[in-house]
Amino acid sequence: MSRLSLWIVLSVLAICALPFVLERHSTELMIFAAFYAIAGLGVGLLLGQCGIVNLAQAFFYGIGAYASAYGTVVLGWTPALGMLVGVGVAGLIALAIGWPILKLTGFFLALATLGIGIIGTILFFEWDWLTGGTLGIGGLPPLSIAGFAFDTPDRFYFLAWGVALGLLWLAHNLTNGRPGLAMRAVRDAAPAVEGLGVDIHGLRIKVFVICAMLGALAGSLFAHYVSYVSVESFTVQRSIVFLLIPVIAGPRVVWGVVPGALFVTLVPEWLTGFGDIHQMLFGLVLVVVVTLLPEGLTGLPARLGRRVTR
Amino acid sequence: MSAPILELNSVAHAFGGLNVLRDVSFAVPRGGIAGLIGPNGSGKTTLFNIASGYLVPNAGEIRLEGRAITRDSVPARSRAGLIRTFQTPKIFGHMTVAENVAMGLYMKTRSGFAATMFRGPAERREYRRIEAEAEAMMDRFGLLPLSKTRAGELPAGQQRLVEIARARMAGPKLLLLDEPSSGLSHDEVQRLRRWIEELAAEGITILLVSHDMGLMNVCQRVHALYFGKIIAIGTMADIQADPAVRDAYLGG
Amino acid sequence: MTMTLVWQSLLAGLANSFIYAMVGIGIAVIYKGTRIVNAMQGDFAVIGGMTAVFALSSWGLPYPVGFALGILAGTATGWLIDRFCVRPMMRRNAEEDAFLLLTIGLAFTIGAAVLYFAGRDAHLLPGLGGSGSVQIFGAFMPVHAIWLIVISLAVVFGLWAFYRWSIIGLSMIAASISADGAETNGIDVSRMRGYTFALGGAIGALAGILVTPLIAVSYQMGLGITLKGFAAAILGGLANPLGAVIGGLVIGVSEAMAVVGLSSGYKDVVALGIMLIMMVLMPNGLLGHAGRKGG
Amino acid sequence: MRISRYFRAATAALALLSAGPLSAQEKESIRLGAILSTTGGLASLGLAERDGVLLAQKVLNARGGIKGHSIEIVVEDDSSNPDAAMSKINTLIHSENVKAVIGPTGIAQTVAVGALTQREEIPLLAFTGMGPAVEASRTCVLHLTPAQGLNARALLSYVRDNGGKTVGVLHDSGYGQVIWGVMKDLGEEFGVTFTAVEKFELSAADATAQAAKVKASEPDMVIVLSSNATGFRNLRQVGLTQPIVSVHGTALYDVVRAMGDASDNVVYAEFLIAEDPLPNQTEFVAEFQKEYGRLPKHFEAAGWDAVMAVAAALEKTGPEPAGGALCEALRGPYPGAFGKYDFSAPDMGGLTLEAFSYSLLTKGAFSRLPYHAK
Repeated sequence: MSRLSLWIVLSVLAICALPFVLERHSTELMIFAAFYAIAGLGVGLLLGQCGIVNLAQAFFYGIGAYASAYGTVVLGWTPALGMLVGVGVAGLIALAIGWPILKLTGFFLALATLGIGIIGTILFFEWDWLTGGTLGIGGLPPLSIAGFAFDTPDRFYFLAWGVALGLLWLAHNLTNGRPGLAMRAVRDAAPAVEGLGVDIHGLRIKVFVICAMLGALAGSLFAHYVSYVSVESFTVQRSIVFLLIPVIAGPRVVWGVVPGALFVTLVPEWLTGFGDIHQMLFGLVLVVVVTLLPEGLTGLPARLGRRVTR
Repeated sequence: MSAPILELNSVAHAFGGLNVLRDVSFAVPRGGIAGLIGPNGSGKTTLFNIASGYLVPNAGEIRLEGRAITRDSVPARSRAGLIRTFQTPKIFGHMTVAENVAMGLYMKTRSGFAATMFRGPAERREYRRIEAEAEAMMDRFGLLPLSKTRAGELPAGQQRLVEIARARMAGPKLLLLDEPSSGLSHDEVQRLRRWIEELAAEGITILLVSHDMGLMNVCQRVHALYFGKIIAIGTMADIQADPAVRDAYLGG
Repeated sequence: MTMTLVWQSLLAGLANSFIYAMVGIGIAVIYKGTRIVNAMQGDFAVIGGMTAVFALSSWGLPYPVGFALGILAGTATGWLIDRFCVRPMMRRNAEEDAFLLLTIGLAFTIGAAVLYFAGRDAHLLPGLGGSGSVQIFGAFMPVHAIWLIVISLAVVFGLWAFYRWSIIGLSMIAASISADGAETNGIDVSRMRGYTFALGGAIGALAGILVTPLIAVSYQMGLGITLKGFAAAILGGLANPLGAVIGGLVIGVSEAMAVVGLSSGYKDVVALGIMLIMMVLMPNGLLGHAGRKGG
Repeated sequence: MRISRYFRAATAALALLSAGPLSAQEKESIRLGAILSTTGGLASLGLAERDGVLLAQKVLNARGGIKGHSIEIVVEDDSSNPDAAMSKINTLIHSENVKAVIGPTGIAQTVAVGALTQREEIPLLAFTGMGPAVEASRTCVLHLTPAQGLNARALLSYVRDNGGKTVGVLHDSGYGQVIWGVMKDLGEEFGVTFTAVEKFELSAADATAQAAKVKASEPDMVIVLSSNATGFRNLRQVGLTQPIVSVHGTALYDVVRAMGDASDNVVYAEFLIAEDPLPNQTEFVAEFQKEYGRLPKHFEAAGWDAVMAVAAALEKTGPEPAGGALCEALRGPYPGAFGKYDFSAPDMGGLTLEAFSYSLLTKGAFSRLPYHAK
């Protein structure tokens, strides 16, 4: 067994054991971390495998959340149907948007996704017949699958982390298989990849769609958990947080989104202890990570190791 | 006789106001090794880029096995059997040598997103096949001891071998080699020469661009390009004796 | 819909155009000199505006001094960012997305820092030429807006001359086009990058000071104006300060027309939509010069 | 966490120093929680509320606390973000064991957090009006600012009684949109015609074109529904001379400052005119001015009222109220500095049109208008 898989097994065990030892509010934080891990995984696949900066993830997160909210509260759907519709709609929209904009690269693609994220937020505000605008939609039923309701934090914890770990395993397989190989190759030498018969644009669209679907799934879980959605949860700031998840942990490692998601949920929580200065401190931490740790936190042990052996 | 594997008809291209290619026409017959020589700036790389689809020419037509491919994308040409290498090797620096070589098999395999994510039995089988074939190919090019090394850490000469091994994995009908000997030691060039002959013997048509006259000797037919025009065609000996070529190289 | 209304909206759009243009110019200057897209350009404006406000209201300094201090603050911030963040990243050849993340992180930090240190209030500066409006064919325009337009145009002309004739300007361009080439010609590339960031910071701060009589400056306005600046800069081809003015005009005027002709809620959708469509269809901007890589 | 504990220890020590009677120090303090948006987009409201909350804590403890128990308020910042509010509420309920929670600042946070506090039967004293339908059943979530319908009526009532037949409306896409959603159906009832309704985005720094459209419709008066100064400035910049009528959300000193020259000829339907306070407000205004050296507005008053209302209820239940008892004790009339509340009303706030004071803004200064809403 490689060292990586040992780490993975240990982390999975730790995640399973946590709710039994944690305080209630820490369990709560861990549930949010799971949502972040799922949405961040999408962004991480785009960034780490394709080198694409996606600043529109909160838009897809919102689509999932609103589909669940509108579907279950207004239309009386079952939670599962709402979730399915949300993921499907997000995928279709990503396909329609991705087709033209994924022809761009680098900064321009990043700015294009930023523009889409902002348009998304505006539409969430404007279409208040659908989203409830600033008031939002409340009263979502707890998520239940085949009659089993995930209505306590502990149950939801296992659901959210079960889904997150399952998706991580799928993503892990993907990046280590044939498509993943091609995606990583694109980052190093795109012309050569084309020369080997790979349709790069098609590949990027597929990953973009997957990213959007993951965002929608996370949004839908989130909506059912807090039982309330409003525009404030789907702003560009949220997209930036989603982007930070893979960045902080090092985007090339799929499993990095777990420490990344923990970082963006726990660190701000700790920093609030410093009073009103906490947001500034969080910003500074980010700047330091980006400036000094190119491979993120997961690259840190290797970096330290290199320094010691040198 | 069947159609030539590659045909260029009246191809012309200009960057800004600069005419890089002016009415270039030649054909590469199926089988064997063809060469393209010319001084720096004569348009060799532009010609390669046009043939492999990285550049759409201003005018003219390109045919692969008799079929017009002028407007086809790079991947489409690759799938039709036209594979190339680059003047500065474009290897995948963050990936291992084994992964680099395995990438060559992309077109010959089919596991999609869903199959890969859920690790179906077919996908596993295919992945094992990819690994086995990559291993065989690395063995053949003497890269096996390096299989776990990150390709970006290799010296230039070995990067070039990785690129050629990868191209061979892609199963080309026509292989375009752009300056394959630059950065290689004398011994490595000799080995490269043997491999090129071996590949040709397997039935792969090769079009070779090189400055290395020693290496160009492997070519059965050489085209001399000078300021965007083909000025001579023949064996290497013919070319070297051709007065127009001598003028171009010595007098120009 | 009366003609006066259209004309009034047009004038309003014109004033906004130059606000967007000023931010866009800063983005273009930094991109031209470093090939980095700066997502915190709007925060330079916040720094400049806030410094000027505090210089005037809290420290009681005269207007010109406050003006100069604001620009100095922007310049210093730009230089510090290059010195402490960009330089170490350049040294290890960081990728494009890392620089984008850096500037996003800085924008976030500066916004939070302004809230912490300067407080939550939105502040105004007195306008140049007073706070009155002039009536032009039945429509109103603040006197200060006219000053804003004049100064923006002067900045564009100044930059054009600077890049064309001054040794430093030429060196800055050379350093960004080919670092190695510039290095062999004795140009200190990293110093030029420092100058570029300082210049970008100065222009950003100037934009902030000029905007503050029209729009109250507050800790959270950075991202919003950065985005409009982006849209303007991208329309202009990104590496072209003059283009940013034209881009700003397109965005500002089409926004105003969207309000008159369409629903006012979709103003930003229209502006960003134009940006997106332009990026996909005309990747080199309205002026068509190939000033960017990628895309 | 550690720092916040120090911070708390420090505030507790401060409270001890300022506490008068000895008995307050001997008994265990009563712990309350507060979730306020002191950073992020809503910071200007959240910081104002915090000033009121902390002042109330200090004053209460100086007066000897509740039955000899001092009050300790654990203030948490939700960064204007509902997710953060969710995790903070769990800290407060499960780790800090607070008896009641003051806040949140925003609607989204209130609805999200309310689901939890309602289940735990912990009173939530939110600085929002009643929001979406689910809130109607949350009897333990009290609202310290008026519901949007009431705001709309207060404005239209003024317009009607002061000769406004035609009205132009300029509103933002957040707070303003919500009020407009109610107001648009009330025009007929008040005999008011809306000649132009223009919206601008929450983050917009400029709405001149919208303002021009409103002006072009030549209304008798203009109603501005927004949370910032943008609309006011733009309306005056395009030469609008008619009176502007606006909601309490912009009747704040910082918003008025940001209006610059536009802070003139604006009428507010608001709650606290500290320059000329009502009898039930004088005590708060005096205490506030003594503590902070400036005048408060109604959000500070709401913060003060929230703490004082909880304190009053705790006087009834004692320091260890049984499950739900504190909610029960709170449910009833409470005369606040903000206005006369009745937390047993269907909207869990019970403010009426009578609670509104009308002020006129003249060159940046508020003065009381003799008008009373009917």
